[in-house]
Amino acid sequence: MTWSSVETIKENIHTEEFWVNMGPQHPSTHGVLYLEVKLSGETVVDLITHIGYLHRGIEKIAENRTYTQFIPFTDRLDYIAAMGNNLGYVLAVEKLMKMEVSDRAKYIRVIIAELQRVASHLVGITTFAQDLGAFATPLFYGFREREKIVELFDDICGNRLTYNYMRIGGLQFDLPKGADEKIKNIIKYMRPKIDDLESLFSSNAIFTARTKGVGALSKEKAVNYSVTGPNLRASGVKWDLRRDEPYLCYDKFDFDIPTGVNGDSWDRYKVRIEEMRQSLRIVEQAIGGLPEGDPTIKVGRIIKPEAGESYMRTEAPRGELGFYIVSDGSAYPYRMKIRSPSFSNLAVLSELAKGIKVADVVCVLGSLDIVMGDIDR
Amino acid sequence: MSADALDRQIAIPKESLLETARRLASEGFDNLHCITAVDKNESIELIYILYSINKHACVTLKTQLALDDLAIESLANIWKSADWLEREVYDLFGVKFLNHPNLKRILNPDDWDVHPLRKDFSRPDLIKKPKY
Amino acid sequence: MVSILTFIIMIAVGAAVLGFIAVSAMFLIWWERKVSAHIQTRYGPMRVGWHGVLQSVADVIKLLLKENIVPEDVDKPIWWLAPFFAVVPSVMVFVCIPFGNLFGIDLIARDLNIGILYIMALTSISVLGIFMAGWGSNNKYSLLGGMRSAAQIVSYEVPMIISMVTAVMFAGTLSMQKIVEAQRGMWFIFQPNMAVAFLIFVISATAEINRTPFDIPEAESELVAGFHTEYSGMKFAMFFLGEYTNLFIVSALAATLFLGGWQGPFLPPVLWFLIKTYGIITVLMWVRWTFPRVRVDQLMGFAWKVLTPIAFANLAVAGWILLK
Amino acid sequence: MAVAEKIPASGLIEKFPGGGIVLTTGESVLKWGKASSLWPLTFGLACCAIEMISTGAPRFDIDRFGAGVFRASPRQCDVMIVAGTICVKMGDCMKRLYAQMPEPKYVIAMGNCAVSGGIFYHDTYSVVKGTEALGIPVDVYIPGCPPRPENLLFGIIKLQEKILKESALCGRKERRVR
Repeated sequence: MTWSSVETIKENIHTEEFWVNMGPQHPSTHGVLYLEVKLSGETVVDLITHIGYLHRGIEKIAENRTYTQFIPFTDRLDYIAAMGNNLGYVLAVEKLMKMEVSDRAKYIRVIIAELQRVASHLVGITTFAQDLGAFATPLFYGFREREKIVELFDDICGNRLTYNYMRIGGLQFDLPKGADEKIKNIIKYMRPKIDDLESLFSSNAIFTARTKGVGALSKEKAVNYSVTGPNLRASGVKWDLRRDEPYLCYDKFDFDIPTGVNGDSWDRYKVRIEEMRQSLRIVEQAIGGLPEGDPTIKVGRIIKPEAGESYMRTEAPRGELGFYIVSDGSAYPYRMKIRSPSFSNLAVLSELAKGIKVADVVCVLGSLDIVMGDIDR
Repeated sequence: MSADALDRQIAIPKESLLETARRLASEGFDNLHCITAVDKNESIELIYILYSINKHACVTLKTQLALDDLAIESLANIWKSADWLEREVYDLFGVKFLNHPNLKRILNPDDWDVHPLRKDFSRPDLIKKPKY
Repeated sequence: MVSILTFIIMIAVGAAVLGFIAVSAMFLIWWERKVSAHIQTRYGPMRVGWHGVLQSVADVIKLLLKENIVPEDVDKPIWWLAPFFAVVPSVMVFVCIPFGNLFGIDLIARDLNIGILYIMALTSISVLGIFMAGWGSNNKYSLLGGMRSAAQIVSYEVPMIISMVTAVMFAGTLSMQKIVEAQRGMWFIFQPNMAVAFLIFVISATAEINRTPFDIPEAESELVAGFHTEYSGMKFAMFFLGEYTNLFIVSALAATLFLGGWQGPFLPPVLWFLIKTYGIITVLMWVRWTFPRVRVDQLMGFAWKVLTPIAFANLAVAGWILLK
Repeated sequence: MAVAEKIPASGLIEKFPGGGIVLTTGESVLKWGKASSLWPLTFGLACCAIEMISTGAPRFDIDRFGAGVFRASPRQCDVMIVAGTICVKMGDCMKRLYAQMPEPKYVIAMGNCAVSGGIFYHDTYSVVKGTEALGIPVDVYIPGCPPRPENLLFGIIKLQEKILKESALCGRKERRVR
């Protein structure tokens, strides 16, 4: 073949960008997310996010259930951190009823919510590593550690994943006998395991190379997109509702708020690791100062709050979870809006994805740590 | 600082929403936290919850839309988070947001023509609510 | 009479090689599942036979019974041929892999005097199978996988071959059997610059056979199943067979070129060869189940900017040592 | 262990002192192969998917039954574990995935949502009333919200029993027409 014929072939070859559909069934979309990715070779030119494949209409269901009946549905929003949703919902209803729960209930709620945060971050970090291609091993390590917490919750309320534990006015049950000993053991067990996980990832050159500088989210953009939770803190905004708008008894505990610098995938991972440590610190303090008494105020099966509205946001493991409840004085909520953290966190993906490689899209998506049940509701 | 956004409510007519929003944004309200709507039978109420991370301040904007004129200016050009939140309100309530970059259904299938969170939406197999 | 005998021997050797490949691949799949399971603190297959040794048999039976789906818009000839292109070259490589000797018979199908050249030539062909699968499937994931694989294997061929050349220089021959014999006194790996060559060889061989951390052609979390996304049943099994045969081949090459092949004290040579080969395979599995995957640009950068220069420098040092 | 008696291989292998000898007919070998190697599709819809991963994780280890190879491509898997709520928007997608799987294929409906729509079916507008409502035939139902991992393991064992009872070479249509 002569050189000139090579030139003619070159002129006749067309390159074009093409669309690739990722999902709704795809191993790294964390459920049923559907991404349309426009690729130029390996580089992402455009990304369109389609959600709603798990839209169950929970807000509509809420209008047809009594306040107490709705608690199990909150479990199934963010199913990796069900206790966090339970807590957000009952706090919103309690705020609507202007009700204050007992100190013991507050402490137990804090303990449970923080343990749930540890469990949730374990899943978040290890699925992230799975998305980076470390097939199954980190994921299974994370699930092995998480199993301890799940087991404790199983003891406390009788289910492994969907707990239905918080009640309006308190809790379903008090902690069972020996639970505080178990919680202390979990703290003792978990600390070295978190160090283990961190050394598995942080000292790995490939992991570092894959995450550092990938999907950097600036401070301003994060706030503008209403990104919350660890993702916001990774961008360097020191904002944590547990500190800035304390609910329950978080103001009594001493803990740090880890923040990142660049807001890249590495920072998002690092913040989660550090948050697990801080959560264990909170649990340790709370279990030490656990007051005695009856945790639950009896409110009756049917609750009829006065007509009015309340908006309560809590720091769920994935960010700020808000419940906006409008009551018309009947036994059913008139309207309930769930402002879910993952929804806003995912919206930023199409912004972050432009110009990076397709493998990095998976990396950024994993580091945002989304749960489809939370997004689609 | 104020703990509850609903304690500071501003009711505004829908024409002045964009102007108010611009002013609030310039005053440091950098975070449009939540947009939602409530079907009040005769009108649809839109609720915007805004926060300022730097100043620890919050404010709620409320505006009423008549059922025969469900259209309002979009805030997606000021706060990016409004993009998806407005699409959700459009999907579930049918409120049209003018000048929205991409006003399509977000949660429900594209070919639906109902807005399920409206009070007049009904489905035959709903369970009858017991009266308490 | 002689020719008939030769013919019978040819058939017997062929059957032995094919049998060994099948058994070895099946054993390796089971072994991989057990190794990964124990790394992940679980048991892995336990229910069929002792510790699930028959698991791969069950898998093969199942894959044989599976429907063979031919998607409508595939490029049929290419699509049908691709699995064979992935398997046949790796089977042919077995011709000159020295297994040692048993009862005075050298266990090598044919000791070609250009053995290494032959192996290099054939291992490069298997990329063709992957690329054909990627192109023929008419699936975007497959296409991306095929593209990645072509780029990757062509790049990693360079450092791999250069590190093999280092061994050839020390042995002074291209014949596999003679390379093993050249290591009678001391295995090559105990010389510093050969140790470097060994590392380069193992790294680029991992890339060559598409295993984590270089498994970008079939990157599960990005490309679903990469180039074999559309293959089902037996054709998929053939890709599997090819993959594990390749795994055996590169480990056998590493053992032969650097670890003294079948040589070793006390134990029979065949056993030594298998111990070394399966040892390297186990290390590769360990790596696979520990590391994340590199990105495609990092992968190419690593091949051209790091591995290739080091391999060349190493080659120069080897030349200097030999001339000294 | 009670489970040990139900495993597919125990019917084939008769233990003799000093080793196992396989005594069997051709068909039961084929059936045994099918039953002992059920590769599930990596396909999690909702909450139950987390329990599905837990089942794969060290504590429960679904791989012991040969069902641990989660394949991401529907072309290479044998069983679809429908783990979670099926929404209207997802329905077509599910049917397509099922159609893409090669025969013989099996479906496990894991959790109440996949069985019958679960707690989400009533009072809402976007949930399908279970897997069968989509026209996808189900082999094993596992109720629970979500079912515990033990239940999923039990479901897998039940499916293996079912496969051992049917004809080795039968396709889907022969077994169940819907």
